Amino acid sequence: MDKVHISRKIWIRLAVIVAILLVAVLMFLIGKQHTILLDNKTLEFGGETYKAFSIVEVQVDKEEQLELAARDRDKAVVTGQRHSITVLYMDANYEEIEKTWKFSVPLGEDMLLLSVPALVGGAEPAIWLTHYEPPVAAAAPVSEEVVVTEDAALLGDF
Amino acid sequence: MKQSDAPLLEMKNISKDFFGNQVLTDVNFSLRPGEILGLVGENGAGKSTLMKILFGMDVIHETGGYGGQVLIDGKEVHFLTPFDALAMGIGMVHQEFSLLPDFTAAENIVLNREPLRRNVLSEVFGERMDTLDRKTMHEQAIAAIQRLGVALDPDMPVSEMPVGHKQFTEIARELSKSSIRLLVLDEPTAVLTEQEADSLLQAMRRLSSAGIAVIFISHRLQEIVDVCDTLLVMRDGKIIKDVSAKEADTRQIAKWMVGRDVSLESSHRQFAGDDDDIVLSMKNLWVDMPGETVRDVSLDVRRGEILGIGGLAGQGKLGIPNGAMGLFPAGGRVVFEGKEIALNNPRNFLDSGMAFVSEDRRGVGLLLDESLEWNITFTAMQVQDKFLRKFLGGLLKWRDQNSIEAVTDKYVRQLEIRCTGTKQRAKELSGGNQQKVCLAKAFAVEPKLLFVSEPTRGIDIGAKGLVLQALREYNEQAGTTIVMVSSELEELRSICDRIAIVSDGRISGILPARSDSAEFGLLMLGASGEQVPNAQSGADV
Amino acid sequence: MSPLKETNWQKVLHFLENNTVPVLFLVICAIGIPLSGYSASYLAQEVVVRISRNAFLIIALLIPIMAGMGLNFGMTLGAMAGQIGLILISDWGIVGIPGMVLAMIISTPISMLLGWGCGKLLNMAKGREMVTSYIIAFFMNGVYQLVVLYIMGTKFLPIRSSSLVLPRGYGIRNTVNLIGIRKSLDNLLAVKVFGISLPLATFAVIALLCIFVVWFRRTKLGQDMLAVGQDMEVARDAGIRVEHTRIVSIVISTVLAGYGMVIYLSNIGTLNTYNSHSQIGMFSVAALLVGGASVSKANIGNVFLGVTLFHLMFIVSPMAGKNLIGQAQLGEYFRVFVSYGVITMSLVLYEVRKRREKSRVGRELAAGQTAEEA
Amino acid sequence: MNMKERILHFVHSFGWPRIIIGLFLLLLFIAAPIVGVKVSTSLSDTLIRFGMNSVMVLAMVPMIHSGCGLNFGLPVGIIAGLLGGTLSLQLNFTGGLSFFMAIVLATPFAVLFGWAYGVLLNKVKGGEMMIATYVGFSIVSFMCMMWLLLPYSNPTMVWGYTGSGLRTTISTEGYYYHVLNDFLQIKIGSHLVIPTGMILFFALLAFLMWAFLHTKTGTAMTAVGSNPVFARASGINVDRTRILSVIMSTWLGAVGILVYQQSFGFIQLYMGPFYMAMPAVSAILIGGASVNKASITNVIVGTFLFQGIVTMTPSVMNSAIHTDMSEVIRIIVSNGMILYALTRKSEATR
Repeated sequence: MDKVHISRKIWIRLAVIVAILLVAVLMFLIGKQHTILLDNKTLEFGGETYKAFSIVEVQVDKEEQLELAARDRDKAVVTGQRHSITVLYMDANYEEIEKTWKFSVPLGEDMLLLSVPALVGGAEPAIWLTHYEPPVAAAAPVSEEVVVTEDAALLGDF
Repeated sequence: MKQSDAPLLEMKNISKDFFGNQVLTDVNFSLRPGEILGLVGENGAGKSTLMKILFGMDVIHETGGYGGQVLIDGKEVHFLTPFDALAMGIGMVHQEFSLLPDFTAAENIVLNREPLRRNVLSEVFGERMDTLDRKTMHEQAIAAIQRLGVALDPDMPVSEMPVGHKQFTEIARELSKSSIRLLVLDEPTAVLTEQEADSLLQAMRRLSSAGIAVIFISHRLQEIVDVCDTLLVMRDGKIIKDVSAKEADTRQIAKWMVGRDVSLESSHRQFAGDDDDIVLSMKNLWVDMPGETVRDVSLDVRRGEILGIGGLAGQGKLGIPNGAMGLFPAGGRVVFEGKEIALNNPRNFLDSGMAFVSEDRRGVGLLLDESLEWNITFTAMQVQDKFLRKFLGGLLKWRDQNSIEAVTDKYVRQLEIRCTGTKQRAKELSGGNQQKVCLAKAFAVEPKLLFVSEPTRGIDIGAKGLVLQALREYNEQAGTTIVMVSSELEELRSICDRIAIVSDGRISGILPARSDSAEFGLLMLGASGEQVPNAQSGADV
Repeated sequence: MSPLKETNWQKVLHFLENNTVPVLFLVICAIGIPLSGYSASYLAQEVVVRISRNAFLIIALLIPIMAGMGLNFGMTLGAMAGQIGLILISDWGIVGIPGMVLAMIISTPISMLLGWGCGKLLNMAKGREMVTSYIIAFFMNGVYQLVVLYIMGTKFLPIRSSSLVLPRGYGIRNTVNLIGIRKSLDNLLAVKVFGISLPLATFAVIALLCIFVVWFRRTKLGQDMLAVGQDMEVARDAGIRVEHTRIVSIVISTVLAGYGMVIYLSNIGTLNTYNSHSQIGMFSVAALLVGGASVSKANIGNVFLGVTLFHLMFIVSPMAGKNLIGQAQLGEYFRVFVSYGVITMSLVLYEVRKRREKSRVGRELAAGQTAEEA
Repeated sequence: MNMKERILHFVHSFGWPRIIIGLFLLLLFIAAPIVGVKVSTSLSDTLIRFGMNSVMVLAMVPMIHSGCGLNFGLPVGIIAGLLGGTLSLQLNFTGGLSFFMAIVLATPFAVLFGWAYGVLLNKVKGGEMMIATYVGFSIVSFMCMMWLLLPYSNPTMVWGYTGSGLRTTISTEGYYYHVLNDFLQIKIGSHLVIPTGMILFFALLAFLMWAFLHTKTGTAMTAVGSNPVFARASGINVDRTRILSVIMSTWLGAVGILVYQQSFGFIQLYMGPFYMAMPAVSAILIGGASVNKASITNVIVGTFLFQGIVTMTPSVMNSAIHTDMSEVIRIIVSNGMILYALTRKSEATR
């Protein structure tokens, strides 16, 4: 009897711990923030050429709509993995076309480059959604900041 | 069932010694279910040790166990902790309450045995997160209280209770342990009023009729005679009498308790100071000394005598010197050699030429971390500027190492203090030698009157002799008046001229040292002076 | 007529004696508020914000007091754990409520470990828990700096985000911007009443904690803590695991402090990596005491009264100082002084009361004597 | 160098944390030449810091002796010292005289504060240390206001633009800067400098303390610390003795900060004195003192070890691993030491 009880307790505790870990993972997934750079530049890839639009309106999820002229770049900050993108553009014969794509962001990435022309041009996701490394500001070497460790003895706000 | 043939509890030739000094020798007794056993004896007769053995208290194991057997239902048992004893249905109610003031009676009664209800969190974090089942708690408490048959409000916080109810709460707690079969009550009535005591006695009868055996330790002999079936008188760790309570009366019992064949009779010197030469007189002295409260003591001390102050523990005899010296809050008048001593300031006491050897050697008597030199000379140095070299016309008082060593040496030799040297730390000495150091400290002050409190407590026979000898000599040679407080009547009788007995914070009587021990016994047990022939009642000296 | 007056007067005195600190603060605020010239609505808004910000932290102090271990200055340890959690999530770029929850989850094991160690040490220093926990906080602050300033950002504990790491390549910057989780709990469910916005979500969390504390008192563990708090020896005789109980009380307090810190910083929005935590202990203790709690007794009421009064003083004093002597600085020093003064005062009052209790018996005896003589 | 044996010898009689600290310091001294730090320089740095801090560490002794525990309330004394120092500057005393006057002017404050502080501590027997800490904090933060308000006028001290309110740091240049350091200063080679005057000054105070402990009153004080009940039973006025000890501690604290300033070159006001008690407390503990026993030897050894570490760590660390962890190490060592003292069973009884 007692033994049974003990093991039962252990099971419950294990379950709880696992549950918490799951929650942690879940939080990581839904809370992870990504910056998507929306790019309206002509893109050459494997012979294919995706021509930049003269003007295009892009909306990621329910974020506010962004208008990109040719060679423009703007960014949308999203949290989570799965997202949708709606593009409103004019095709060759000046017809307004509105299209929506669904895509998911790889977890590891903080910043991605999304080429709208390539997307509309129907290229592989690997082409229109690529990893982006923000350029390290080599210019103006940052001055070392002095670390203030001793506490200000209540001289702060609370 | 089989309870009929085998007694509930039997203790067979129990013996126990603490590092060589025998406190219990060959104790035998047995107890039937529902029997009430009265256990009486002076302090240090071995009652408490016996109970400690019964409950398997740690002190017993730590000091090398005990001899003999403890049998329950005829089977031998070895309790390692009081909890084992509880498991066998033996409960004890101690003299000093172990209750939680802010908890109600009910909460105290079921303390750590609260009925619980499981809940979600307790599934995860374990039993301790169970919620208390207040309702059942309440019921259990009421059940226990009814079993005891006293009026006690289970919802009253202990802090607001009269002392009697606290006592009941304690007992109810033991009773609420379902399996309880044997209950030990250690001086439960000491703190109770008459009515409370009566209702407690009735409760005991009720318990015994319900088949619960009771061991009743008390100094109120009348109660013992009234309530007990059998009666056990202990003295010096032996059982002197094991009789049915019916054929005993208080006077006899008192004699059994204290009565010894007084061999030291011869060594009594014939000194009788007279009441015209009173060196110290106390009037309506009260002292707030925890556990030794003095309520109203008036006492005169004759010049040159050795006055003994006896009485049972907790009656207040220790309070007298401590209060007079000012170590504990005190009131009343103390007049020494005609001038009144302001109380509550040891300095006045010492300045007037009195000294005090405390019963609490390690706590009050010694600087455990300092050398013998310091211990012996400190008081004299501070009070009388002895052992100091003065510079700049006494502005700078420098410790005079030479004279300090000299006087320390003197006392080390005189009192045969066994030590590696005068630089040795006090805490490294044995109890006996520490006691001698305390005496030396007092002697160094060269007092006109010396209070000595429990000078032989917890020291071995040899040292006892020496200490008493030293006191006697000091009294005879230096003519110092000595007031000696001791719970060992025989010790007092061996060296004192007169002995005052304290009971319930008052002097119940003063007798010449050679009076019949039974008379002392009765005084100790609270009979006022009038009931005892040739005893002057303390109040009207 | 006159005796009645007398008793009323005594009542007043008695009340003042038992509530010295809160009353004193009421007076300070009463003087300070008009001097500062702040509008009622502004103050109300401020107080609401402060309550939502600090209440959780302060409630974390209640449980060790239950267990008779005094004011747990070791709550700083929990705060550190919470901050480590926050640093990590802001490095991983987890934002919003998920970020906060994750930070709390991360902080929990750290808090537990630290709390357990703290409890162990406090058991070795019975009778002087407070000063010990106070020193423990300092000691762990050193360890915290060792980790955050010298280990984080190295290969042992990689931190990728360059906005966190010091230019020198390792160690965390003085301030960490928590924009990702800033006010995310407060704004989850905020309503405006009379132009005062109430962060209901935060209040809900705090309310939950209050319920937990109240419920906790009804559990076996809670009962044991109360018992241990009153008399360790009696509790031990009754078979309660005194040491263990004490440790648990500290662990719970530390974990709660960790959560509290996450809430606190999410409201503020920036983390002062190297002194947010060390201030928190001090402020929370002060606030609790201002609420009329003592070293041995404290309840949820004290928490809220404390936060309100303490922060009223805190908000108005710089302005009051400015309008009074023309130096805001003075007001700031004043509030620092008051914070420490309050703690000192309550500690002293506590010790003095303890001693007065002891001398009671003597007075009774004396009374008895005089009665007899009369 | 024979210092090794000396340190080792000391450390061996002081229990494991001190052994660790001692060995650590030893390690630093060995490592110093290897990583290219001049031992002579760091040694004289250590000596100077020793001189600067030793008096404040000495200030711990009386209160420990009388059983008031570790004097976390050292800032009380420091404040008295600051008042003395600032007043002496205000009155434009210069050179050695300004230092002397600073001490003289600080004394009445030290006595007054010490007395009040002692009376308070007598009301809270048993809880001294915690309350001492907060008394220190309170008085420091209270004085913060005073520094702003008090009518100081010496232009070297007050804020230039407002002309009122003292600066946060005031230079002692031209007043008592280095009056002790330079007195009888000994230069060995180019790097090893011995601030004889400062060390002599400490020696003087240390001797006086030692002498005091051999007088009747001093004996009484020790007894009060060792067993207050015994002392009371021997007719000692325990409370008065404790107050005396607190006054002495406070005065030494005041003198201590002045010595510190004359070497450091600046008077640090406002939050400056806030945490000054900690290093002093841990120093004497490192020296082998306990919560209720302390000797002059403890002071000397402790200050030397503690300051040794504080000076050696940055230089050695910097040149060894190019990071300055000294601050962190200081915090951990000092507080760890206090923690160790507080949690020792033998002392938890008091």
